[in-house]
Amino acid sequence: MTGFLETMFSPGSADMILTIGTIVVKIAILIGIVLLHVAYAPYFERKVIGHMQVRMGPMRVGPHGLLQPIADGLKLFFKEDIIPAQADKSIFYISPVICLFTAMSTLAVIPIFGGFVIANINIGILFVLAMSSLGAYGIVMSGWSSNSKYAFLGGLRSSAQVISYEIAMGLSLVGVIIMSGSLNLTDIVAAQEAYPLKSFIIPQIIGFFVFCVAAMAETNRTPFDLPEAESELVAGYFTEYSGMRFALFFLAEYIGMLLMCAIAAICFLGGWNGPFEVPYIPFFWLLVKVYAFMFIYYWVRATVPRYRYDQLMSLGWKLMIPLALFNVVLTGTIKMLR
Amino acid sequence: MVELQWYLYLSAAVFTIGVFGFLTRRNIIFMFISIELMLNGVNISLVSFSHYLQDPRGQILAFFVITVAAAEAAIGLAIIISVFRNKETVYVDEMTETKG
Amino acid sequence: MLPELFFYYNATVITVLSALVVTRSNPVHSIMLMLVMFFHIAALYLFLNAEFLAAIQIIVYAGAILVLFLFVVLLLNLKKELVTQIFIVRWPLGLVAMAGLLVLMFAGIKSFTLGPTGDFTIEKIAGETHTAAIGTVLFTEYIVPFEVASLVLLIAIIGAIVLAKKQIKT
Amino acid sequence: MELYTLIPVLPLAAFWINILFGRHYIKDNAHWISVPAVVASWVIALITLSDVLGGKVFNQDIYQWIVSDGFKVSVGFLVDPLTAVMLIVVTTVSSLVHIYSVGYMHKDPGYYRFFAYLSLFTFSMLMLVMANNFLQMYFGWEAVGLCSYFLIGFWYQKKSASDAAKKAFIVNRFGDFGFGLGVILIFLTLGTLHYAPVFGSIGSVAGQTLNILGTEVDLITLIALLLFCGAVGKSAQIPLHVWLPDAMEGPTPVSALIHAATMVTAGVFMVARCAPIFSLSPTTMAVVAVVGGVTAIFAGTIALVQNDIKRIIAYSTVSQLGYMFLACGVGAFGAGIFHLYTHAFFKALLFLGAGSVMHAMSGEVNIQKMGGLKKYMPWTYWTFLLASLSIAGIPGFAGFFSKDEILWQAYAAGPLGKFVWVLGAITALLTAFYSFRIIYLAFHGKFRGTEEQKHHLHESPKSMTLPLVLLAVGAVAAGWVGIPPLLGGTIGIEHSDKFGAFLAPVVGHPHASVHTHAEEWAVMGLSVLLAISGILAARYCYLKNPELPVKIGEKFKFAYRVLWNKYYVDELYDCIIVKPTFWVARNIIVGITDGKIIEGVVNGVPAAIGRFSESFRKIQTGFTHHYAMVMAFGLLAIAIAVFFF
Repeated sequence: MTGFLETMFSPGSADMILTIGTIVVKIAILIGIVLLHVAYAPYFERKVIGHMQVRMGPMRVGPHGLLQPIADGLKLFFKEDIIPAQADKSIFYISPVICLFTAMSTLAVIPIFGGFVIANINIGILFVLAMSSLGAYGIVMSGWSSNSKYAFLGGLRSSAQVISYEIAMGLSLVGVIIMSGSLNLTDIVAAQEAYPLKSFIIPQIIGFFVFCVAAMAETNRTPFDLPEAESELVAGYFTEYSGMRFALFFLAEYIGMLLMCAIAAICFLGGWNGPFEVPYIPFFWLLVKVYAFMFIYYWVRATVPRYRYDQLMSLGWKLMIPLALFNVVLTGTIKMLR
Repeated sequence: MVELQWYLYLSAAVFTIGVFGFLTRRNIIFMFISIELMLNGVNISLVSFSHYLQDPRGQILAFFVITVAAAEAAIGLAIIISVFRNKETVYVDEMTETKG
Repeated sequence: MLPELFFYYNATVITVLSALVVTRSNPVHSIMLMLVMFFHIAALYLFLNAEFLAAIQIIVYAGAILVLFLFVVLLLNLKKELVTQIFIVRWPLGLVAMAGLLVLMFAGIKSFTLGPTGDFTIEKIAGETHTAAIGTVLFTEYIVPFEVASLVLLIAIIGAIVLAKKQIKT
Repeated sequence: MELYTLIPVLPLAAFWINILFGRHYIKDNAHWISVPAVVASWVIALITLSDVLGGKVFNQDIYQWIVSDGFKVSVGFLVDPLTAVMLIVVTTVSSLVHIYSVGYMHKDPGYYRFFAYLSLFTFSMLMLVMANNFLQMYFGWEAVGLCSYFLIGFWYQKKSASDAAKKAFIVNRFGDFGFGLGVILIFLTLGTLHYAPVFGSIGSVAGQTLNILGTEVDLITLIALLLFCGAVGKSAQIPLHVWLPDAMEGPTPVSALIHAATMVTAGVFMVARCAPIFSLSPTTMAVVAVVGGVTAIFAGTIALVQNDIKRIIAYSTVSQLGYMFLACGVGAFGAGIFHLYTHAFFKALLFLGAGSVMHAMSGEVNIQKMGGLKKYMPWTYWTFLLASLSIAGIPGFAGFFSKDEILWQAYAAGPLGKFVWVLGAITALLTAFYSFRIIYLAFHGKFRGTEEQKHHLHESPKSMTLPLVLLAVGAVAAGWVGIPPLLGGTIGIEHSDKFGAFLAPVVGHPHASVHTHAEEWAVMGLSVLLAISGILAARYCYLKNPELPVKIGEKFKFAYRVLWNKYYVDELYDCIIVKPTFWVARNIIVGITDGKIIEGVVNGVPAAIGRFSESFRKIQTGFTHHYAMVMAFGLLAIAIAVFFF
């Protein structure tokens, strides 16, 4: 980051404009790609779940329902923006933005392929963890500011869950950090090239398992979707939101999911490295891995029932965290002995 | 290049604002928040010293300050909760059990 | 020019926000303002070549300590806070103390001169990354304080659990 | 990290594991932790020995223990020939005792605790012998004392055991006090506690004197005497020998390990280690020799009439330790260590044999109630016999070589040497007599115990007899490394055997005056003659004419009574130390100091404070803000004061 700032601030630098320009272009490309993916991720989800339940999923709008996401987006745009009378307005306005902001800014450090990353900072993983820890604010604040007991309970539940599983997630990534000796995501991918399958999946299998579970819990997905359990809490922390603000939460959730998949692919599955090079599409393998991972998300959602709250907490604290700690000790020991 | 003095002025300002909050707020939660402000003020000066003296010790100390702040927050908030449970208040001027 | 601007922006925002933090009546607002302030402090740390500390500032301060505050505030669910008086009766006294301290500190800082510099240079940090550089110092020279700090945290955790636990009726 | 570090660390690890997890998890499997650890230490000790034999000397600090201005102490290890010998002795005996205890302590409720303490003791003893500075040695010295306390009082429900433990601890304290003062004095004199610089520069303070209460005292003599104080306490020499016989209240393996083979010999080891200091003070050397000689004969005579099998062996230990000091006192440190080394084997064997006998006799210790055990426990008998032959000094056995070496060195060392030689020679006779008295009373003749005991007699389990056999090998063969030149042992240095030559770089070599071979033969012949006559006398008294000892006892009633009561030393101490102490405690400390002065102060001060605070506490308003304000303005005031004044 230091380098980045200094380049930006070095007075009279001719490269300055160029650097900033490149960055802006990169951001535009990334946001475009991500928004496209996010738009079609729910479609993908509905299709996958539909087929798993032996039905077709969305079919009406466009061929095979391909235009469904656009229709949904339009609907959300034109819906009325309702604000509860007793709500704490300023916080109510800002919380979906916090959610989206934390998710989006994390994208900045995700390398899509070698060299293509908006901010190639040395503390990439820490940045990811920092941002995901801030995500809890958006959730708990939206729940609180709605001034409704369903939303409030959902918010509290969710933030407790996110905070708990964040520890497990952080610890599961420590194994990767130890093995690669760097916090920089690009370096982590580079470090994996020396390992079998060009990934950490075999030496870090415990860490990967913990990360998968924690990632599902972090993004409030089934089987850990307690904060938005319809049967208990109506729709959880965003019960009172509608229209565009709801769309922001929706966006944040799917970007978060995409992020988790991307981090799993980068930290454990070898990033954009694959069995062979695909010409002209350097991010091909990353995309494959991300979508494979996302498919697992949907698969789990279609098949696994929801956890009870105490089960969720005890799973996190009594199984995942000790397991991740064990992995850290194991990895550290092996690293030291070698 | 920003002079070190400016960082120290900033640090002093944040610290004294924290002192003011600590001295004048009735709500015990705000008193704790003020303590966090004071600690942050100190941290700013530690890190800037570390940078300008090119010595890692300032940052190490800041690191420990953050650690202690975490411990302090955990204990302090637990105390708040247990006080609130017993006294149903968060206002320090209503907690005078230690009166001689 | 830009570095100065960057600093002045941050300094102004930090000062204003901290002043707002201690004067809000709603603790939730205060905490949210503090969150923003922590971001700016982290930015200052980045500017001071302490990227690891910046990350720690966000993860620990913003992500853990402040969330803890927020939780407690939400748990206590203060209704009275918004209507009761914010400051103690003799708050001008506090202002006097604050002003006195501020003047003294500024006066002290004005005559401050820098001592000899060490070997923790920007080149060195850039060479081995800040995390590695700090880690090397922390885990060699300061390993005992580090272990003590871990004990302090452990004790804090246990203490917090014991204090906040509901009494089990026997 | 050097391999040597593991030698003490392994038993320490075993201790921690056993003491932490023994109570609930390990329980009766404690030996699976301690035995392998100690055996591994033993293996490393063997490697160490071979390194040292190859000429390697290791002296290195591994950890800075205390750094305080000029005072620097580190934990470090010194491995030289002397340490190597001690390592072999300690780890060998400790391993065998650990194995023996598996059988002996079987079904004891404190099984894990016993092994934990044994391992801790082994660790402490190894720290003591491997130390490269005085403070670490002092640490080991105190730690072995502590373990000894734990283990003597192992059956703490028994009052006699806990009393004996306290006695051992308190008596040792007298000696350790002197030792501690000696260490302090060394530091004050030389400014360091590491062996190498201390021994290197101690010569430079020769002749310096210290003014104590108006008397000029030679500095080195004072240091050496203070150090020797510690040795007297730890090695149970006159006048601090009283604790050792009582220490037999502990389990027998403990007696074998701590109170025969290792801890009590720490004093001898220390004197040998400090040979460069002692050699500079002829006065101290004379004191050491005389104390050793007198203790040898004194304890030997007591052992003649005792009936408790373990106490006889305990007095025999005291006596043999006297021998070692005698050797050190005449300058033959090598001979002293040699005797320490052989003694460890045969004395541990004697104790373990006695333990085996007690095991068979359901805890009976009176040899008058034994008899004829030979046919019930052949292994015990034969190993016990070998040990007795060895201690008696029959040629070919280990004890012969070391004892002969000591007697010859004493004889060759001038007039004082001649005097202590006479003491030693008489002791040799006594030793042979009382050792075989046990053999004849316990193993020969008819069984004199109860029918129930007779029915119960059996040989001990394998885990107990195996160490006996192994130690018996040592009791016979251990001496062969030090065959004197006279009998064809290779000559390293003139007048020296292989063992002596091995140790010579550390402890030096006695300056024997020139003597003829004839004299040497005569000394050797006389000691052998005395040993054999002692055995024969015992045979005559206890096998042929069992009434004779009784008659002699009646005839010399006074002498018998004195010996039976151990020269009334315990009673004497009771009169001059214990009773007055109690009197002072009861009447002066409890009555006056405690009752009047302290209670007056303790009650008076709070009362005064209470009256004072009655008015003062009104400042405490209970408002946090008031305190905070006071703090803030105080800070302001201090800042202003610093800034403007």
